[in-house]
Amino acid sequence: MAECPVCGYEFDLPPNTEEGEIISCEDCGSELEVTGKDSVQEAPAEEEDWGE
Amino acid sequence: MKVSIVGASGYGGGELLRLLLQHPHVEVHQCTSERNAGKPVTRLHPNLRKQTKMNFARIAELEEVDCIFVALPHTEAMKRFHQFSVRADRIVDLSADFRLKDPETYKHWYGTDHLLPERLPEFVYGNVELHREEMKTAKYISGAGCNATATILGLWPLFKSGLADSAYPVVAEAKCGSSEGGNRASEASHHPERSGCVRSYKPTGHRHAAEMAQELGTPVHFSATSIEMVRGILVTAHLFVKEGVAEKDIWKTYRQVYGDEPFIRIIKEKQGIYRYPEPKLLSGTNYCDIGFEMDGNRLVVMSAIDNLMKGAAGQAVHAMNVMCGFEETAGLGFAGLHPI
Amino acid sequence: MKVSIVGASGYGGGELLRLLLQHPHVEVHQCTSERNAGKPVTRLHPNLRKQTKMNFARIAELEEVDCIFVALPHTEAMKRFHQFSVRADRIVDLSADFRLKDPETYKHWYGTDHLLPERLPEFVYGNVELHREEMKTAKYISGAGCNATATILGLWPLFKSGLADSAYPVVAEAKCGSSEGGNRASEASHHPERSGCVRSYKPTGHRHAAEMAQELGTPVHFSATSIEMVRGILVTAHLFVKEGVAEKDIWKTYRQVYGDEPFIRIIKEKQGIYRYPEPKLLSGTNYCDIGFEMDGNRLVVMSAIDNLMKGAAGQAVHAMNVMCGFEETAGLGFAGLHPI
Repeated sequence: MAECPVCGYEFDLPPNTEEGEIISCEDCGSELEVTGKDSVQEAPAEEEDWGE
Repeated sequence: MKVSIVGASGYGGGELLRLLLQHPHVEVHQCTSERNAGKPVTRLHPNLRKQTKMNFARIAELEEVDCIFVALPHTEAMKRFHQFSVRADRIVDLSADFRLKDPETYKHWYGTDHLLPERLPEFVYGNVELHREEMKTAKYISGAGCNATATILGLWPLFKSGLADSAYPVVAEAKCGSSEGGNRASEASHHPERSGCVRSYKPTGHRHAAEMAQELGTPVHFSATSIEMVRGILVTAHLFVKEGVAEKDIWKTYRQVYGDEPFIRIIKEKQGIYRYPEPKLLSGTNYCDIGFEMDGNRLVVMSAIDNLMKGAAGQAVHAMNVMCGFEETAGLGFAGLHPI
Repeated sequence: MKVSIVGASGYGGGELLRLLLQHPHVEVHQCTSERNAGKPVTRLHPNLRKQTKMNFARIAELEEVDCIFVALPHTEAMKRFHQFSVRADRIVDLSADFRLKDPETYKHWYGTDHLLPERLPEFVYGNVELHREEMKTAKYISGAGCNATATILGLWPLFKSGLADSAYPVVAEAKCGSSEGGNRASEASHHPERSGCVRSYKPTGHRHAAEMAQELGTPVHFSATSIEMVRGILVTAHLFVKEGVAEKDIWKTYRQVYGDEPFIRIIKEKQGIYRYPEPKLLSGTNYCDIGFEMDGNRLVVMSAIDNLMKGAAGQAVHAMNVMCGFEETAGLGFAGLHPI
């Protein structure tokens, strides 16, 4: 089981995911980079500026 | 199952009628309005044209049904309770008459003695997420206030789990729409005066604060500002969490408490236009969207609802579904519009 | 029945997805968007959060389905027609590519040669009220323009019955919302510039006039003014009727032509707040509301729709229901909100 670093949601990586692949956390939607069999880290997503 | 709506000419009654006319397990038997008796309901609810040919009846003409929804002005449900309880086993009251468990608190906030204090324990407070088990065996439901609902649903998991630090004050500020005032026109709701307002209409002393304290077990310092909006509430709550609580713990708490709730969505995203809860997207839906951000151990929680739906009619139908054993989302599946 | 939506990232595609996700007889197989491939559809359509976990696919990944809805920018459906026709027997195209029967007229209004003129006769123009019989046996439907739909539906009975005096010019003026421009931002749609506008953006030369002439058999002098509104169109049409035609004849004509149409309502009332068609009440519904007033033999006809529903996605689903033999109101039962 992998754990999302942002929200702590635990989930099974889809079977054919490879290292370096970007997936999104089912619960908080953060973009995660697969770093190992059951490990992910937050993918460097540039925060779009709203210009508000 | 047969249901009737008492006080069906107002915005809350009209929204109830819209939902119940399309509810898979329910047939609307009568809709009452003393002022509009004999008139077609579509006169007051033009969106229902071609949906129904019903006319308004009088309360005196009420016939026996399985459930009566009461959407009368405050104190009316209390005064006429007996007229309803003899005609239906189940009652869902949208007013504030039976919300507060303590008659003294009621008197303090509503300036009048409660007429049926002995009935108060029989009414279950209308937030299904907090009172589902009690509702399964209840006969009477009291709909929760709209501002209270938005604030309570946003904060409840943090108090239930003990993450919130109640040593510090909790501040909640609601941005509200004009439909909260109901369909009676007034000087202040006259379009040239109301349009474009950012009106601090209740900086302090809003009655809903009493319900928030009752349900959260802690006082909430509540203010309401009405803005350019017809439907919708966005509450921004400001509180502190205990030392050492991290963002992950907040996510986990909401997931544990609300995990499979059909009408709660956690909205906290880093991309897209709507990254936090947005009330206009919820118009006509029964959703409460909740988002949050941390700043050290200070927490800001944002919660949005449609005051006429999750804050009134939608919540009432949801509670009826639980009380009568229907699937909870029956009649409440509308997804909301975008763009709107 | 399996369907897919090509070009599902726009407002029209998103509205189609909202309707089809809750359609009783249909399963949405794929949604494509080249720009957003791989992203969750809820990134572009936040109202669908918790309704679907689908991601956008690419057109190249399209699989065979029973019906494909195409919601691409103009000329794209024409260029890619073959990619769709090999993957689905039935196609509903929301663009203008196959609306005009005459390739010369198309070239005049859209400034480019039509790429598949031989296909034009196979497409049925999207107003179900005018083309129901042809749709029952059709494979391809071309969605009608939103302004055209509102104008055509308001005027068609008067021309079909011969009451309208085509010796006089017909003027139609649409008050439009900002969602007509789609979800691409521009200088002119920048909020501080667009908010509160009463903008004469097309006093003459609006493309939809070509469809009006084609369907009504007479030219319509059409102007469009965008106002403070997101969804919705109100068309006010000005024409003359023949000598001796009285108000009763107008009522009779509308009753004869539209009598049992599920999505047409005649709104001409003497009381209540909404006595003539009001577009905001129609947000999210598939209704076209029509009203009129006479002044001697001059007639003013008002017609209102939601440009994203009766003017695009709702009409497309209605046409699919007819084409596939479903009950016409399947997936289109939403009554609209009041107040809103």
